[in-house]
Amino acid sequence: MNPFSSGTRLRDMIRAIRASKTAAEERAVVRKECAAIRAAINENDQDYRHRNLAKLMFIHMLGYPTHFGQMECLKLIASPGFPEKRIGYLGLMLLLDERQEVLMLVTNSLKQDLNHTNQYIVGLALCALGNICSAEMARDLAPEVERLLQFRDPNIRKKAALCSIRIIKKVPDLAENFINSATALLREKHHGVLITGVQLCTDLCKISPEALEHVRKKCTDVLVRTLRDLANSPYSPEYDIAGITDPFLHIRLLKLLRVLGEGDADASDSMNDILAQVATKTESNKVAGNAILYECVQTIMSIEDNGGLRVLAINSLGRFLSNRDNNIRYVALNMLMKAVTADGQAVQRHRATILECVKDSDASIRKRALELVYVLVNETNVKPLAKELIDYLEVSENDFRGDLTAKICSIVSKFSPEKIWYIDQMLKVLSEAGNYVKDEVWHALIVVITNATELHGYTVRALYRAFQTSAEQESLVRVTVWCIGEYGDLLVNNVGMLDIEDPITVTESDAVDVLEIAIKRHESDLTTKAMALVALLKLSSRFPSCSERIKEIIVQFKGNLMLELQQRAIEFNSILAKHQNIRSTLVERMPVLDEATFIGRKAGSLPGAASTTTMPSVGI
Amino acid sequence: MAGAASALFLLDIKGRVLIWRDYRGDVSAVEAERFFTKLIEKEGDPQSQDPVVYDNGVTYMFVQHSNVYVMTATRQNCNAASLLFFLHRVVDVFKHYFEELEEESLRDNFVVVYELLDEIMDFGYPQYTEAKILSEFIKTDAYRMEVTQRPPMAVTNAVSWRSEGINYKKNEVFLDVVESVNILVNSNGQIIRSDVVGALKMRTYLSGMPECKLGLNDRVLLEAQGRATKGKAIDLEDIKFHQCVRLARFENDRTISFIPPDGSFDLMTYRLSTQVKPLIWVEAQVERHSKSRIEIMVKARSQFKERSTATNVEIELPVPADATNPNVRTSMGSASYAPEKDALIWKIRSFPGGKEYMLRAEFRLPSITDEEATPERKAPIRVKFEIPYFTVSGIQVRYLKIIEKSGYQALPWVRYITMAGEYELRLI
Amino acid sequence: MSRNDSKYFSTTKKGEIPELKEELNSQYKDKRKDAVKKVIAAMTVGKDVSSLFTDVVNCMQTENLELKKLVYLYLINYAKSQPDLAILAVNTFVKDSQDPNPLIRALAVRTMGCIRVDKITEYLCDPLQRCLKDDDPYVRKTAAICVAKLYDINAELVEDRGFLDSLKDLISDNNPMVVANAVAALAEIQEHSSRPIFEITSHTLSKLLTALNECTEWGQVFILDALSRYKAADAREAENIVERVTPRLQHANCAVVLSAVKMILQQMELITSTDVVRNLCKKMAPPLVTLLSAEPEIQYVALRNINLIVQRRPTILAHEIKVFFCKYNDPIYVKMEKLEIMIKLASDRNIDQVLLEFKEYATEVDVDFVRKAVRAIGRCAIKLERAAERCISVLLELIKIKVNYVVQEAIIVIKDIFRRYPNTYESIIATLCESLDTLDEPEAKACMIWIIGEYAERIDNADELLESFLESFPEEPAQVQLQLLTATVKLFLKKPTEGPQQMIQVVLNNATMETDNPDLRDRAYIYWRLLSTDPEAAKDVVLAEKPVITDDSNQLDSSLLDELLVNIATLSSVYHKPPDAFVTRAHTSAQKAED
Amino acid sequence: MIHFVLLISRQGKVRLTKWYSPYTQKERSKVIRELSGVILTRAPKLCNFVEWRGYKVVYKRYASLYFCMCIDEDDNELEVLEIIHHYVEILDRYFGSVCELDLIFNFHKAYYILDELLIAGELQESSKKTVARLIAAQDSLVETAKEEASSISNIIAQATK
Repeated sequence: MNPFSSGTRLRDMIRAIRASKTAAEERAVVRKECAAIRAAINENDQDYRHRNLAKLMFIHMLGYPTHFGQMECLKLIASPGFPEKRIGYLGLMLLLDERQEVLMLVTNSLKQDLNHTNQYIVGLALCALGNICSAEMARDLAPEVERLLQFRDPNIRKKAALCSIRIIKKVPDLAENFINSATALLREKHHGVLITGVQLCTDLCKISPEALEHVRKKCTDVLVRTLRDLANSPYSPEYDIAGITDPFLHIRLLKLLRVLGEGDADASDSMNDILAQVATKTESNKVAGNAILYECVQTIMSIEDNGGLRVLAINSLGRFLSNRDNNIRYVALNMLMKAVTADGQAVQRHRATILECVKDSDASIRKRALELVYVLVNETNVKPLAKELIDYLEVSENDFRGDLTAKICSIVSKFSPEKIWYIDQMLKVLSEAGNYVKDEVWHALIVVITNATELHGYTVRALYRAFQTSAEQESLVRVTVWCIGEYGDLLVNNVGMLDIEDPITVTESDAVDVLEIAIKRHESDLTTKAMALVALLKLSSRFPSCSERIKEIIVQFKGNLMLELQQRAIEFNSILAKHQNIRSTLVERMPVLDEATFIGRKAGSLPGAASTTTMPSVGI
Repeated sequence: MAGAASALFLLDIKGRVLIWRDYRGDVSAVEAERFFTKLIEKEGDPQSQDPVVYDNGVTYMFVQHSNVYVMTATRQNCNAASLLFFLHRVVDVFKHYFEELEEESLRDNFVVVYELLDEIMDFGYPQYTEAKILSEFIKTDAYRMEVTQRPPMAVTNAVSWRSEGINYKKNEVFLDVVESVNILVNSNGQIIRSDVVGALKMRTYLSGMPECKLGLNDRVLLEAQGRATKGKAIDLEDIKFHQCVRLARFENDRTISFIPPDGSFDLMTYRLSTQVKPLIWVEAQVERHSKSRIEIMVKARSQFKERSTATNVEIELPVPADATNPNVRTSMGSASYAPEKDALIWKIRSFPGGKEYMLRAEFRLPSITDEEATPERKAPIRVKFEIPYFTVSGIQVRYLKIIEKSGYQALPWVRYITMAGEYELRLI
Repeated sequence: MSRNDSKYFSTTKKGEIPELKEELNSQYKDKRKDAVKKVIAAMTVGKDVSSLFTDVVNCMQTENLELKKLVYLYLINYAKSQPDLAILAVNTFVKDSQDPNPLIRALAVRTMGCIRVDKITEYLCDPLQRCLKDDDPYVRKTAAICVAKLYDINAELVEDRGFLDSLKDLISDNNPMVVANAVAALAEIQEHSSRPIFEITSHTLSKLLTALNECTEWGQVFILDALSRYKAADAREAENIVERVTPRLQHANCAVVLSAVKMILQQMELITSTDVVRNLCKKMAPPLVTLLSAEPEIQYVALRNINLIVQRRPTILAHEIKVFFCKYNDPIYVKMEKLEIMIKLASDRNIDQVLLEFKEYATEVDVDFVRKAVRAIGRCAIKLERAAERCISVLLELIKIKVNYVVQEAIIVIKDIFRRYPNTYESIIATLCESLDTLDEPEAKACMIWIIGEYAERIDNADELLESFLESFPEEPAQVQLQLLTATVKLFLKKPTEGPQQMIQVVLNNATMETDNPDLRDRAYIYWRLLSTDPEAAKDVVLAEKPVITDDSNQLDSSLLDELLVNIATLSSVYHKPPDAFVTRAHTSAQKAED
Repeated sequence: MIHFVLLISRQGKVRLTKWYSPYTQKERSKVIRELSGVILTRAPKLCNFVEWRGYKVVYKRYASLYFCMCIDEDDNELEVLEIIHHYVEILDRYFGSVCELDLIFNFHKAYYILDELLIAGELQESSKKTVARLIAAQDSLVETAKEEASSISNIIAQATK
């Protein structure tokens, strides 16, 4: 006799789980329950199968394993009655997904149910298929679904339409088979069928150029007419939301029109009037209305150009942006992003407002706004914009700093009017948020520095100063270390002073101090330390007076456990000890990586440099 | 090295602040809550997280009890041991006050909670955590403030754990000597760790301010007194005393003298790391007959003298989490499936020394395996038991003298018992 | 969202604040008390009830202690946002600080110290002065801490009004709790001041040692922590101090034990007699071991500290390695720390048992733990020459199971083993090469590449193996690129044939022209120049002999260790970082002065 | 397309999950953990959208419950807010002034309703009435079956008395 067969009711189990105070308590309740269910399954208990599956669904929702109950879904689906099938299909959709092998076993039952005389059973099967079918099942059952697109009951037709979307997404080859029956749905009156039909056509057009062509030719007019009728329809309680009849249908129609209008002047032309009407007449004080406007603006911006309509659209975005509702502002920023390519000038007008949004208390809005500012920056406005953003960096939240620094650096490097400004801005960013800066950024900075010959002295001195106050910013330390190694001689002699600079007194040994601090600091990471070793080697040649001291530092790393540090220390030590004669050759100024060609090559516009190299080849 | 807590938080299971006390104004509840909820969310299981975490200038330390986290935050270099231990004491204080420390009891008693937070810590320094004395001047009753409250002498006394003026009609002391055997056996059957942790648990019902003196068969003491120690004396390795015991006095002449708190407390604990023969030995053999059927055979043997008997023996045998319908036969006792522990539990009410019992179990596994399941942890066999009237160490209470100025006679009662502590045998 | 969504799923209450306001001003005592309770309840769940400030303060003058406490609590919370109104409370505070009931006197001064509003602070001085000399020790101990509070708000005021002297007087107080709190307050003030304020003389030392025997467990911790800064004059004094402190090792409070350990370790530095030192080590071992039966959180702190202690005094726990073996139910953070200590305590004597344990752990399910166990085996190999072979054979066994992360972890330690015992275990390279294409972690990849370069002359197809990495060179992380660069150079120097020559050309090109990583470019150019100026020198430089690495991977540098040992039991010892690396607010009032 | 629907209580308890795109069990719990961390901590007046792993999550709070839907980046966020509300109104009508407990103890019904509203992550029906009618029809099918079963068992019980 199984001690667990007395199973509790679903309700009682849920109560017991809810009564648990801690995760451990809950786990214990669930495990006991699962053991009882396993026992029941093992005994092939039919009376409680239904209830046990319901329990497993609840348990599954809480994140516990329920694999042992998967076969129960199949058994319930295979039973004749509606109640069993209903819970069985629900279980199937919750406990399994398309990747499980077990799912294949259900194909036959599905096929039978798709042909069932009870339309609700057909509905269950369509729903399950639409939600979790795999490519294989899609292939097997596509003919059934296609046939159901013409089923007598509209509620089955709409389910079949959405089910078809899943099928063509899983197996795009099948798209063609659906074109005719899908476009037929566009002439229906039933909203459910219409909505799903429009959606199906939209997805078909995205997947198959053939479908796109077909729908564009045959259906554009119908769709425009449907939208017009809808927009002008009298109040209809069944579909009314805030005074608008079926905004969902509105939106889907607008979306499909967008797909059809894109890249086709005729089609675009034929929808101009109705778009203008929707854009001007739609009530904008409720979510539903704004959702339609938002969709409409998107369509206007995407279809072939019609000057008048675009002005209209951007103006309504301006209104969106000044709205007090954060949702609307968010959406406006989103749309402006798309409008930038169409009409950058118009968007620039809202720059100040957008910049304010970067500092918003809402992280979602900040992120959108930052993206937008990023695309709005150009040569003329880069200085004030960069300043605003860098000032904001100081007070920004840590979570946001990664994004913010990346964008600032990118803007600054892309549009900097002069190199010194670029270097100054970068040093500010590195000193303030050097730990958030990605490798590409400081790499690129060094490339710029090396290319700016007249600023080498200025830069290395500025870095030396910054290091004194912000030595905890890793990437600042690295750039400093590298520049001191390369330009240490310019640092100690105040070479190449600019008018704006104050002279500083730095001795050779002060410069070596920086490297020693960097290499011995507990927080320095491997890269920084490895870079410091190279910089030390360079300085031992540039500052003969410190050569001995440097050698002592390097020696300490000969037994280092880190491969890279040990290898460098061994090599450099050998150079210093036995090959003084070649030392200066080895560390003379490093060849500059030409900015323009490198960036070009990275972007793929120039061929590799292998053949154009000016370096000596290895002569052996 | 000075350093104190900035604030003390009581958080719910999701890391949200239930009640908090700000001691220094430099860590906000919002900050702490945001950090901690993130931590819980990231780790999934905060119990795997180091109990000391640094974030953005602030160190957080926390312990969990039931559905509550008790957490401190600090910006200084605090005494971490002290604060973490303090958090456990805070849990004890709340438990004393509310029976159970849980979210609901904190919510229901928030006024008392605030009062306690004000008293047990000041400016982030732990102050006073004797629950019993605290409850003399911070009360939960509805009518509590009818009489003006004053701080009990004990709060600032050298004897901070006992109030004056306690009175009992019958003066009694109960002393339980409890030894727990900890053992770890590896999968080769080798004993890799074994020690005994003993505790002298007292319950005192004594009037006034009694002076107590306890005598044990402590080898160091007996040798110092020049007594014959043969066979009877024992070496206690690491002794820890309740704060009531005069440590300096013990250091001097090994005398255990103290004024006890009222009620129950642990007078002392000690440890013995001499290798002990496992009192109950368990061997298990696991056989997989097919993908879906598993058989285990277990032998349990008692390795102590026949005149003793282990009671309430419980042997926990790990089984896979999705096992179905264990079918069990035992030569003694009964076994049941405990899915909440993923184990089969074999209970033997009475297990005399020198006996051997057997268990054989068979169970099924589901035909569909959990594809994503992480491999299961290899749980060890665990054993629980109690052996009354017996100690592994051979410790004996030679006397317990109680002297009070009123001169009453008090009766001491002593019991001995050995039980399993962390008793683990790893499976192959 | 203009639609009223709140109608779904909800039950709302409205007008709470006005209702409370009314109740607070009720003529009935009980009603007022209930109202204040409701206010505090609202405050607790995070509602803003600051607008009720005046109404709540009006309830402050009461005989009812509970009500008083609630009002005080409210004040602590909101005084800062309503500094002008907070002044209303001052009179009552001052009055309460002279109440016949010591509980109320202490409460008043304690609360005033918590209200960080300048105006209130001014009024705090007189009551505080009085309370420091109060007859009741409960009031004095509260006042002692209050001086530290005041110092935190306004340091100047404390110095000007002579509170420091009053505080120092309390060190000689006849009540141990007062002494302990005074010590805590002084220690904190000292921390924030550059002037010597709290210097422990031999006189104070003996006072404190006496108080140590009598104060509460927390007080003992304050005193021990303060005393651990004391530098004994000579070995004799140090021994005396230690003798007075050792009984604390028997205390049930583990913080007392750890602080005592800290003190003893400090004094031991001065003690010259090896017998005494040995004896002390023997005494400290059992209490340290016992800490491992405490709650897991405490164990964690203990383990982090033991890690430091055994670095300085390896003998203390030399025979106790078994207590660090992991138990099934140990939380993962405890297991990880235990592993560290097992490595430190592993010796020729116990290594076989330790290896069995590591092997057991290496087949557990927690990935991080398994990795650490694998690494631990390697580290033992490096540490114990005589056991190296056994360790390596265990590693090889584990590699054969072919769990990807185990293999990668093993490769990472094996490269260290090679550097520790050159020319001994290279025969296993072939086995390692088998798993070459399963490596997906940069560190493991880099190590494997290093092995190939380093032993190129013994690996027949070294060039093929390296070549397989070259294609993806631009996409590799810097760590791997750098190792590829060096390995290719080594290969070329060892086998200067056509294949390697082409490879080196490709690598050098990639590492100079196709990357903007300045470090990689520097490395490549130096090699390039070296190879083209003086190939013989190149051999001498790149293939220069390496010193055998030693096992200091686990050791902190000794100056850091010294600093951490002074900080035993504190966060610094848990983080293994000096305090200034994480303490973020050392000088509030000093900072304020600067601003 | 809607990739998944989540219902999370303010206490972080999951009340309903529906996945229209494949996620492993592990990913699912990670998603839930991550999102409840983000969404539950957002202040009340902020916008109802969060960007997350290249998707957008639209959420709306109804008393103690957060309804969340994860959509593609270029989907209409405002419309999804309407869909959420649409679902809530249908639930409210079905349960008659719906509360969290209804959704806990009758979680399967909440799923049935959702299945009449969405398939394959797309909207199926814009009429609340139609949804209600379809659910009612299916519920009554179940009721009838139950009655039949109980009358049969009654008959059997009678017969075997």
